[in-house]
Amino acid sequence: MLKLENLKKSFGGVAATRDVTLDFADGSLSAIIGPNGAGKTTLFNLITGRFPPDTGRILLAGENIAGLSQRRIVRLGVGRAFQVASLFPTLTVSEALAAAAQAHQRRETVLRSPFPLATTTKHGDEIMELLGLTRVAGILSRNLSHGDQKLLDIGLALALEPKVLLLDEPTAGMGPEERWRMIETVQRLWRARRMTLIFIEHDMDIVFKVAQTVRVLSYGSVLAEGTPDEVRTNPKVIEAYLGKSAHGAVA
Amino acid sequence: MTSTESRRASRRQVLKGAGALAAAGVIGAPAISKAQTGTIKIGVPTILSGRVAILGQTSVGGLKVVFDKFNAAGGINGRKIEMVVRDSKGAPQEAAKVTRDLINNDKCEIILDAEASSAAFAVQEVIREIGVLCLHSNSETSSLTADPKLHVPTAFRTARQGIHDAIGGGDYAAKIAKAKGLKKWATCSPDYAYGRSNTAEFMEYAKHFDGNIQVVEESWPKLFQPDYTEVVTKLLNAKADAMYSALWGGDLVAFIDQANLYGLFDKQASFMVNLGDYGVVDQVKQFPQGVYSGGRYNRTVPATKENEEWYQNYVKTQKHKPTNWSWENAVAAEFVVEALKKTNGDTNGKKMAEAIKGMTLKSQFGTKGTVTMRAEDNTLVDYIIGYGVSLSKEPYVSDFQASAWEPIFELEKQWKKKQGYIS
Amino acid sequence: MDLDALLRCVGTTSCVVTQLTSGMIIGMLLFLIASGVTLIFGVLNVINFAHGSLYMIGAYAAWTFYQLTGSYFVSALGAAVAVGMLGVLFERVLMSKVYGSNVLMQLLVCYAVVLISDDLIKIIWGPVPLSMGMPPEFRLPPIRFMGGVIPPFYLFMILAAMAIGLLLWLVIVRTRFGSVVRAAAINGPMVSALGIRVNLYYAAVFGIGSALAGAAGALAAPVRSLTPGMGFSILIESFIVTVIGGMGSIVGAFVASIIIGLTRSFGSIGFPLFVDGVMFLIMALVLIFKPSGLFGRPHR
Amino acid sequence: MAGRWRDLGLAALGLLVLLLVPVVGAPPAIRDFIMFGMAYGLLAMSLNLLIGYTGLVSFGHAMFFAAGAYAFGLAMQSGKFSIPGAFVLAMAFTATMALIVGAICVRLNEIYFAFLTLAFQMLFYNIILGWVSFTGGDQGLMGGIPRPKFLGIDLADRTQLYIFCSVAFVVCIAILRQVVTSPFGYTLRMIRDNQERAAFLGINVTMVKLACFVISACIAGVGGILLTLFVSGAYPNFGFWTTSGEAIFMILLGGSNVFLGPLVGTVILRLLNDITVSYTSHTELVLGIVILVLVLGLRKGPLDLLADRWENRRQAKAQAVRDAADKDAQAGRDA
Repeated sequence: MLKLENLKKSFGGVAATRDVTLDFADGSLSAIIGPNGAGKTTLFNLITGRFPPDTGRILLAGENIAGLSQRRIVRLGVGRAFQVASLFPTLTVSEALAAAAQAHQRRETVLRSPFPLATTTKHGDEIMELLGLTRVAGILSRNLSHGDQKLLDIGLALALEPKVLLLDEPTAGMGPEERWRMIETVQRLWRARRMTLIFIEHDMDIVFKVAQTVRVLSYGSVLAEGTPDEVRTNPKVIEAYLGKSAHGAVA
Repeated sequence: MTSTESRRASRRQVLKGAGALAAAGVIGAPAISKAQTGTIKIGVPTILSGRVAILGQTSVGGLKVVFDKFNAAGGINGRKIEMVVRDSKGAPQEAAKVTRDLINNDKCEIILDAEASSAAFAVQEVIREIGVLCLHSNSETSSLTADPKLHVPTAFRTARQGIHDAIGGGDYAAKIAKAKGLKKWATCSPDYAYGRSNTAEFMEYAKHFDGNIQVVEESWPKLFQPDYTEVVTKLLNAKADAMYSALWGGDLVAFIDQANLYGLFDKQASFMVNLGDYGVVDQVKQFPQGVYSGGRYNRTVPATKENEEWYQNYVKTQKHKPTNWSWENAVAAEFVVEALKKTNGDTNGKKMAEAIKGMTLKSQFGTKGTVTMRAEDNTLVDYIIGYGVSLSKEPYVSDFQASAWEPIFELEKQWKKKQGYIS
Repeated sequence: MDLDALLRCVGTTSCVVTQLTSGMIIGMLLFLIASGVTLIFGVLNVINFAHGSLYMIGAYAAWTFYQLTGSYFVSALGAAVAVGMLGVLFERVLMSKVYGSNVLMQLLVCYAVVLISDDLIKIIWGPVPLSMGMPPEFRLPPIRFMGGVIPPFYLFMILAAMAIGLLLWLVIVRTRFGSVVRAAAINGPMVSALGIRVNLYYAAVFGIGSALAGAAGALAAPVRSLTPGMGFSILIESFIVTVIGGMGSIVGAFVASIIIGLTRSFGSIGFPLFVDGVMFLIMALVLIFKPSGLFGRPHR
Repeated sequence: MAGRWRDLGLAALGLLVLLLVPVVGAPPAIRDFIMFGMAYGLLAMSLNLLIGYTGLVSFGHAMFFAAGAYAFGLAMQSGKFSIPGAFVLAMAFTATMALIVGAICVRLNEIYFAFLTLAFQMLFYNIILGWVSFTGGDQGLMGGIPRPKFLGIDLADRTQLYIFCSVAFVVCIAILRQVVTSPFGYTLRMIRDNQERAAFLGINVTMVKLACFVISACIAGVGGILLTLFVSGAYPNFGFWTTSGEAIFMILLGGSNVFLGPLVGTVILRLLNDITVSYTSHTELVLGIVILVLVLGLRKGPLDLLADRWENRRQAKAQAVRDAADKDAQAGRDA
């Protein structure tokens, strides 16, 4: 579904992504891990077109999307949620989802009918149901709890009915119990929507339990990839993490 | 706890206060006007704030002196005059609104429009519609009364008119130019309608009277420009024999101060139509030599006992020196008073206009001791204009030469024909 | 349009020297005002729309001190100090109350201050334009230099403005005060977390910025007429300078002031009717192609 | 849908109230106050579409106010157009100008957008001042705006003019209401709240901003036309930066987060103005102090304060719903 070929990107002479080649199969659930500064978020930024790669190709269902505008890439079916939830603070949950859905349906400039359109409401309601956000439908985004904000952020991306969904640390800043609830939700929506889902995660327990495949980035290049078991036993990975703060992480 | 309590309380008070104010604005005003029936209300839209607040202040002073005297003498049929002065801040749309409010809400029966140029045009449109008597006492722009398309039967002008100044000034300038051989002229006037038309007309008539005059440089600083250095140096580079300037008020003071630094006035003769005013001429600290100024208001022009008395009385009652605007408004007020006498206190616009049209008034500001409201175009004539040599101390002007009106009338007629105002 | 005249001027040294200095005079006074605006914006992230009023008060204060003392230097210094203190007061009593709120609320407070100060000036000093007159020590014939003409007072004005600008720059770049201020500009809460009382620094910066406006007013007083509302016309020009130079950059304000000064002085010869238009055009072009200004860092 | 009918009903009611003013014999001064307020109200309301709904702080909105006024006034003075014709022409001119200016400005963010709009406004102002032969320079369009009858309507009659202005005003307000309650209106809110995220949802932020800019400019242009009809002239200071400033103050004095907030602000500022000029010659001092008291006392527009209170109550309810749901879920997990 999503193929990265020889991606390179540097900022002011500092290479952030060095020759990354990865393949994400259609309908797969993969995790990207790596120490801080490994270039995980940069990789997401490249895929979503926030900035173009210096060289290399990004193939979405066989079509090269490298260098296209962020908006085009979104329209082609790449959705994204952010490490720090990126929301619309003054919109309620249901408003935000309906607004996102109407953008997906290319109805964002409709002037004649009142908001929300019936079709988008239905779409938004489904997402709220799926993510367990129905209970907070009327709450303003800025008043949501941290966990609900992260869920809404994912919800906004889901409203685009993406073929590929990128989640940047969906469990960041959560307590242990909340993390598991979050990741269950992610798994549920992955099953429900049958899409290619890629997430960045620090919690190894979660990664190894949930992901079908795991890619390890370090200093901007791919250190290892494979099933959780393969990666767990990969000496290079252990070394990379031991060099950092392995004790808690790879326990 | 207490702090939030008190804040809430104060908030409530503020809201309540605002509400009361609003109510007073809408309901209170007519109530007040009803309580004061019996007086003849005269509305005065003018400028009381910002850079030209002095215009409003000295205009109102000129009106007050006359109306106070009128009221002290018992008014007419027991009715006294009450002025309602409103600040339009010089914005034309505000002037129109204020004028309408003065008439409709404050029940003013007469409008004394002490606005500057463009706002006067806006007031003119209100008068066209409502038809009360209006005297424009400050707008010098010729077209206001000269252009028949703008004519309004009940509107008059008691201000000097640009074209009159230009012809009189051109004549005077040509005489000096011939005597001193001033051939190359430069101009420095504010870049807006008054400055442009005034300057063009002045130079046109200077050339008319002395064919040797030619304009070698023009400069157009913006109105209220704080710094004139680039204009001064440009004039310096022009190396002209003489200069004409229609700058006025604070702008003129700043220009002279700054030009002095470059010794501009040592190099050329200067003609400044608006230098003669108190508030300008007495503010210039380093006084240039060889400067000719137009007559605005001066206590020695005319050098009569009446004028000196008028000046003394004005300063005593108004606590500031009179300006050109003061006499223009004083004349306007005199016309109103005389017309009221003629109509026996009837303020009807048509009747008042009939009375004022062509009226000749005994006035110290007239060349022959009278001024006349010319019937053909509702504008003031026979008032004293002219030029003199500026001085740095009292009386600030010497050798004042009043312009003769016959040549002005003649050339004014030609000018009107050229503009297509008359056939 | 009279580009021939401009070419002729550029061809003669006398004209070039005269216009260059005239551009510098306009530019340097503008710089004093704009540097205050840019300093306050850079550190406090507040656009002080009342800066023109501080300039006006500086000029009036200098006028009064001059009437009282008869010494121009004492009055100029007095005006700068007085306006500086007024600025601190303004910041503490009014502006600091609206730091957290909407930028437009700050604008409204400034607008109120502009209105109030204009009217107070009218009440205290009257609506008649005042002129201080040239102090006797500067009543000298203009200096002739390479055929150009330079009034001694203007020479003093340029040098004084440059000296103040240099001093300001040194204070910001070289002193501990300056380094705290620069740090606060980048991250106020962080500096505050280090145990430094940022509020005091904010007040000080506002005071310095105001004192600069006051000094500009005092320098302008001998040559410009004092009227209520005189701060109005200078305000827009100082914003043009601030934007062109880059909001928050003192060096930028310096360069942009000279650009505007020269545009005025040479523009009055080459395109006299479109000088203002050209200034706004320059501002528009800078904003379109380099929104952060010639020397500015991108806005937070 | 219910909301829409309610809005239309309110609009009709508003119009009815406006039209009743002359019928019940209100003095002409009140009518004048309302007409003046409607012209400035449209300026402020349309500007709030940019400031309040889209987060675009424009310092140059008055240029479109002036554009509408001048285009309409010049068309009428040329004698070649009927009033509706001139109206359409003025709209077309304003829209074109907004399209060009907007295309350049909307790419910039925050303070830079504000200053660029200011620069364009001052350029436009300078053109009006400088092009004397066409615009009359600082004297404005003098000599009155002719008002030939059309469809039996005679705008030279003050009552008919009042009715015309009221209808135009209510239609414009209804259009604005339609815009902010439509899907497009919510797209504007998304851009205001978080334009990065909006772009990530596939929204063409630049185009949406531009469309909003043009719509709001046109409404401001209608305001300019109303003022031109009121004063029977157009003047350069319609397009001066102080007029833009005034519109911003109107928004702030009323409230930017409530639809009719700017209109309330307009009424407050106009009332303040009219009262201060009536009772004192120190208009600036009084106005300044009142503004300070309002800003430092309330910190927000009065309507915004009310709206906040209402919103807080609604939020408390919504949060109660959540807390109840969460409690149930927790109980379910525990069991």
